[in-house]
Amino acid sequence: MKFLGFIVVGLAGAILLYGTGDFPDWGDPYSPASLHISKDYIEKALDQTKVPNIVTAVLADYRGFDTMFETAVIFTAGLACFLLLRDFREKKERFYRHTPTGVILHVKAGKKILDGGKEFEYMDKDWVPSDLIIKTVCRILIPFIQIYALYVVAHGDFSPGGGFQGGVIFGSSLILLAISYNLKTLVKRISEKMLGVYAALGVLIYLGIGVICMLMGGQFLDYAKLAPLIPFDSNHIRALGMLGIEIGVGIAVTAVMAIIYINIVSEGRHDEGL
Amino acid sequence: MQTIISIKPLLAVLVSLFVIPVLISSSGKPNVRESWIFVSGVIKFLIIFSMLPVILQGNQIVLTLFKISPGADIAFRVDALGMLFALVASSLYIITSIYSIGYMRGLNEHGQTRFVSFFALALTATIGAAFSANLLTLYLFYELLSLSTYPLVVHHQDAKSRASGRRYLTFILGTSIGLVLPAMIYCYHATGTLEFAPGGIFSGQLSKPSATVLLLMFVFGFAKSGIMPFHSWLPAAMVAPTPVSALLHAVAVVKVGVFSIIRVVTGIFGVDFLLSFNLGAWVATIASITIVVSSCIALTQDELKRRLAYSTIGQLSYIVLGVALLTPKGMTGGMLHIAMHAFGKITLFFCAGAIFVATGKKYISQMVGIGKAMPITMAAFFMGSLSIIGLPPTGGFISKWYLVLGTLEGDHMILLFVILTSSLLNAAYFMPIFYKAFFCTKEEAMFGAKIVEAPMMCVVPLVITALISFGLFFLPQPFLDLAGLAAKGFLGG
Amino acid sequence: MDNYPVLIVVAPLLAALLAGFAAWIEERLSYPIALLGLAVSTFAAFEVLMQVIFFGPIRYEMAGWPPPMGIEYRIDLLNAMVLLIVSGIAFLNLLASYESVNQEIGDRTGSFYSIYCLFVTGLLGVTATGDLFNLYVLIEITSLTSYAMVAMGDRDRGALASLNYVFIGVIGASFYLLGVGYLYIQTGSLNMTDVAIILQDYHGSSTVLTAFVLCMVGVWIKMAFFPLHAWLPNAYSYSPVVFLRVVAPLMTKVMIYVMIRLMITVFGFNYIFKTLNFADAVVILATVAIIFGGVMALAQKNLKKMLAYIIISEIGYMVGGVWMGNQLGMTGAILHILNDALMTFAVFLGVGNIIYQLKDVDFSNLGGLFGKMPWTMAGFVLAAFSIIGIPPTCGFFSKWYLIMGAFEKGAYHFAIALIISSLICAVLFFRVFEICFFPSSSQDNKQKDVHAPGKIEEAPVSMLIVSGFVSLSLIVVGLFSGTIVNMIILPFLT
Amino acid sequence: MTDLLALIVAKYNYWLYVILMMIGLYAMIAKNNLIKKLVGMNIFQTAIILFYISIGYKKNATLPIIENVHGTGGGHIYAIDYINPLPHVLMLTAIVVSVATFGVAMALAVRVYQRYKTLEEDELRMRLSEK
Repeated sequence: MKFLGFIVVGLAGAILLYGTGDFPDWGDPYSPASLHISKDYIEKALDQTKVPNIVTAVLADYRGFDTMFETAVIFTAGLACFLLLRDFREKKERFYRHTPTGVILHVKAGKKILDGGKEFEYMDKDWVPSDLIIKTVCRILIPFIQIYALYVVAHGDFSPGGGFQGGVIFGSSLILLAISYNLKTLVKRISEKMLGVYAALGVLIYLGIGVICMLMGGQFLDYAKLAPLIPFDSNHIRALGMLGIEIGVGIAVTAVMAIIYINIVSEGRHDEGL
Repeated sequence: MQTIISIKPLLAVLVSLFVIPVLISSSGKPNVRESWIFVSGVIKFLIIFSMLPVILQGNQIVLTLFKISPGADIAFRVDALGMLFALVASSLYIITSIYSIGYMRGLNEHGQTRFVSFFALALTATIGAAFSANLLTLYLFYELLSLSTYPLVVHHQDAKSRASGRRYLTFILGTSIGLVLPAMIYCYHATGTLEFAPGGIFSGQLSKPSATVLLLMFVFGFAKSGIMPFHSWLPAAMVAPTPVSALLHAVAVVKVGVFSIIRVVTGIFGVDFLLSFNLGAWVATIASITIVVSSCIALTQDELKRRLAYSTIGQLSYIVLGVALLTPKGMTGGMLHIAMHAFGKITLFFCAGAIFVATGKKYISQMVGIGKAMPITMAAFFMGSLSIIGLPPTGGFISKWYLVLGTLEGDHMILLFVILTSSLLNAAYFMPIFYKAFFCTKEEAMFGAKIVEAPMMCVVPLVITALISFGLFFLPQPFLDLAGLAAKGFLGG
Repeated sequence: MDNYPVLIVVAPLLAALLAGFAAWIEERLSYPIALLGLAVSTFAAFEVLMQVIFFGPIRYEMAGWPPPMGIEYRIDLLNAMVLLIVSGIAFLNLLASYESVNQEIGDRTGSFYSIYCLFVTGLLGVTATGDLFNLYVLIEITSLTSYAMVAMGDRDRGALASLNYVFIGVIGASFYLLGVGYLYIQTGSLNMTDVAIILQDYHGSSTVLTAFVLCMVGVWIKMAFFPLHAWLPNAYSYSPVVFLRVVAPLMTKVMIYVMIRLMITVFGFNYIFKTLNFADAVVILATVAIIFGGVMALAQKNLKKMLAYIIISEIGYMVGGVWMGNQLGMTGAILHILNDALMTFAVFLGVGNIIYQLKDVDFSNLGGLFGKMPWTMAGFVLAAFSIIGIPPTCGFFSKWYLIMGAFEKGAYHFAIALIISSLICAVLFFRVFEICFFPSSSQDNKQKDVHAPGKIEEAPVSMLIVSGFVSLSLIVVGLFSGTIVNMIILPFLT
Repeated sequence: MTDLLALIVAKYNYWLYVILMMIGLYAMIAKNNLIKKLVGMNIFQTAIILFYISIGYKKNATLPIIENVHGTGGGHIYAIDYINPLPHVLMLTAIVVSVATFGVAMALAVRVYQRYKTLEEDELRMRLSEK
């Protein structure tokens, strides 16, 4: 296998390097790639979309169709992790703590599952509580992270950022919660069902905006056709459309980050974790 | 000569296809089912018969169904040769359907609905092949026939039929896909058409070697004709119930093979083309070898049906030989032999089946003295074998007469010798059967004095076919006229 | 409506999302939603095909940006046809799948329908798009969903087969992406037609050559063209039936389409067959693929595995047909996309029905199946005939054109390979028929009368109807293949 | 030799990406541990991202965010002043795709581990052949 690997790798590398022979020099501002459509993007994007961040303009408008599928990829990943790993079967042995008294019950394999209302709390046997300092620091940090995430989503038109980046930051705040407390805390705050719905909702917002454009008589995702629906600022209608889809992307990415984390880390059982 | 567009050929083909769902739905009621078979057989025959006068006047009936690509459509054309063959097959189907009622019920066979359904499908394919206007359509029905016969061959679903089924498919499908298909596509590639034309479709596209290879691919490829060395499926297929052996492996299937060879020789290559390259001799040689060798093998067979099968292989090559002579008389004789052999051989198979139903005997060595037990059957058997040997007063004499005339016409003395030798051999493998059946001492006889004939449904059909064989000696007109017309057409005037 | 082209792709996506919603709220709604989405998509695809046939190719500019700045859908006869095939088969398969999804997936059916629709979206998007990078994104959607669905099949082997599929699939997609990058650096554009126009000046460039090789290798990996096929048999035979029935007919066919699209629209025949000179080598490779697939299929003891190797062999048909570079071969290859999709679908419908009853398709289990499941087997037999290439089923006619193309090119080895492959398929399938026709040996002992009519244990009616419909369509498509060639394929090629 | 050297220096970024890609590809083919293969896959994809991003680079240019929008109006915009935004957009998508693939692959690896309690390929192969 190793030998075969060397041959394949060498061959692939040789082909790729052979191809670079006719490349323009690195950083050449007059290379075809810099001249053909990228020139148009840079020079016209501000006029046409009123968005100064050209990357966002291209991402969310000129190539918005790509980005929609990109979001769909994210959604697919979340769905796939759920489908592959989620395990609805009950664990064989379970432990419950009676909250008022602190007594711990041990339900053995094959016995009936306890349903004692709110007084009983399900607990993981091999879970170790986190350090108090870590908990406290994280509890303070998480809101700021989340606000920053919202900023990144909302300000994607003007500065580096956008739905994906913001969504990832928001998602990482959720993951931080799960790490510093435990997985149960996260799942209690935002249930699996809500995450699933959010993931679909995010993509649906994106797709819905596209479909509305279509219903308004334009092409798919042609934000300019949204103008009659939004009474204000029709000059920036494309920018607003982009903001709308960025929000959708943000929601979807957040939810999917959490879904992937929860499922992989707990092997689909959602009751214990790192 | 007129060309008439009519839907009749299509109807004739489809009748027995459309009856299949009816058969399946009435599988619980055998009497209803069998009357449907009979009715559909009669309708089919009447449709075909109604086209006869038109054809006899030298006209053609055509119908194009699907245009696949230029020159290769799914299309029907009824001409004299196709009519001849269709007439034989459809008339014998009626008789066989009566016979198979007697046979199948007499033996209490399983899966009778499946049996009759595939039988009807096989007949659809046979008539379709007879009426094909081009090689593509012919190939289509040829394959359909191969496939629909497979469940009939392996009807008993035991180890022996499994082995036979395998051999059957290997030879039939192997040759048709492996040889005919590429040859056909090559023809289309070279000429752009597959229509059967009186003078052939080649006009100088082929050199002699490639023409030879192509012709041999076709002749061997249509392995249903039993040309050696691709013949051994036929004896193997005798494990099937006798009605199958009778209609399909003496008439429909094997004759479709021969018929296809005739079509290719006359319609694709053309007589003039073959004469110019002297390719007829190749085919004639192969056919002659098959005739002699198969007759010799038949002598050694003890199982009656297998002996008949080897006899069939030989007789089929008569037809090929007759056509390969490329002379008017020879071709007429060859094509006439399609009909004459059919009536003769089916009688023999019916008799073999009747013996099996009545006594359970399969081997000739067990049939000593059977003539006294089954006089009607054995009399019919006698008549049938006379026809196969080619002795008057039976139809077989006429076709063989024309074949002999054909060899003289073409000045092929060796072939004449082959025909005569093989007639002797035919006599040699049939006559011992009667001798054993009738002329034996009481001690040798294996049967009591009581007459044990098969059920009525079995006996009546074989008497009918025997009588037809006999009658054709005096009244061969419809078949003779058709064969003559066809030969005239192929020879260009 | 002008929006039909995008509706083809958007409808299943929308259905996927709504089914995803429904999975959490009311799981029973997921199935009708998915079904509706695919029905709309099929309808739109049909409309588009009609429009394209009668009024010529359609261009659809996403978000109203003219290409090459925006992404466009460019639908001509070829991809209109493939779109209809994909959406139609996906729809029919879903129609037949209700019971078997319940049986195989159990809980979480809602999410399964969602991911199924996403898979179909990916395939449709790949087919419809006129943008090189958009193609990559949609290939990735298709791949991701297939990874997930493969792993949902066999409890033991599914995940591992899928993981190996991931490694190979990522390499394939990445090669394609690199190829696009090389094209981009040379042309500065991602729109197919735009790239094609610019490329005309760069035929000698080593960058373009590398880009072409990379794209082709990437696509070949994805379609499992010999010798890059190793992932396919395991991935297919361990996946759940529902997915198997749609991935086997469609995935490879769509990738063949991508190959044809890249060759015709982007690089151009002049470049491939005049400037470059390895077309003959590819045809030889295709020949090897055909024989190899057949021989490997002979060695299998499991129906699913056997069919998987037949697929590898069929891929050789199409790749060889395309790379012959003449009109006949091309016609054969394109016709075979349609025919092979249909017949593979039909044959796997049969397999699906059998699995529904027997759970397993090892040859040893199949005895006496004709008696047990007569209707299923009837459909299966027709499909098998088509794969063997027996007229008037459609498989015969594409083989016909392919062999003609081979004769015209003088590629006799390819023609012979096709014939041999037909023979091998005949052996393969009649071996299966024989096993199914004769009572199994274990039954022989138990049952005294082997010929006693067995109890009929058929699959659910919905599965039977779809299977019957598709099998009959094999004959219909076969008989009308002249029309299809004249109306769709020849106008496209000239 | 100097020619080759000059060639490498002028396009060293491409050489680097090819080397990185070869490392990743080799790991995917030759490594025995499935997680190592996944890491190799990630390196491979990162190499491609690197390649694309370096296509977009221009000498003496800045980020593709137009300055002074809210101010004086900025005047005419010259393409030469900003780096090429398109590769960035494409790579944003490619990153997302690679993350998604990695997530699914991890999930699969977890499943494999649950079933076989190992992620070493040779051990897996032994387990499979035992049955």
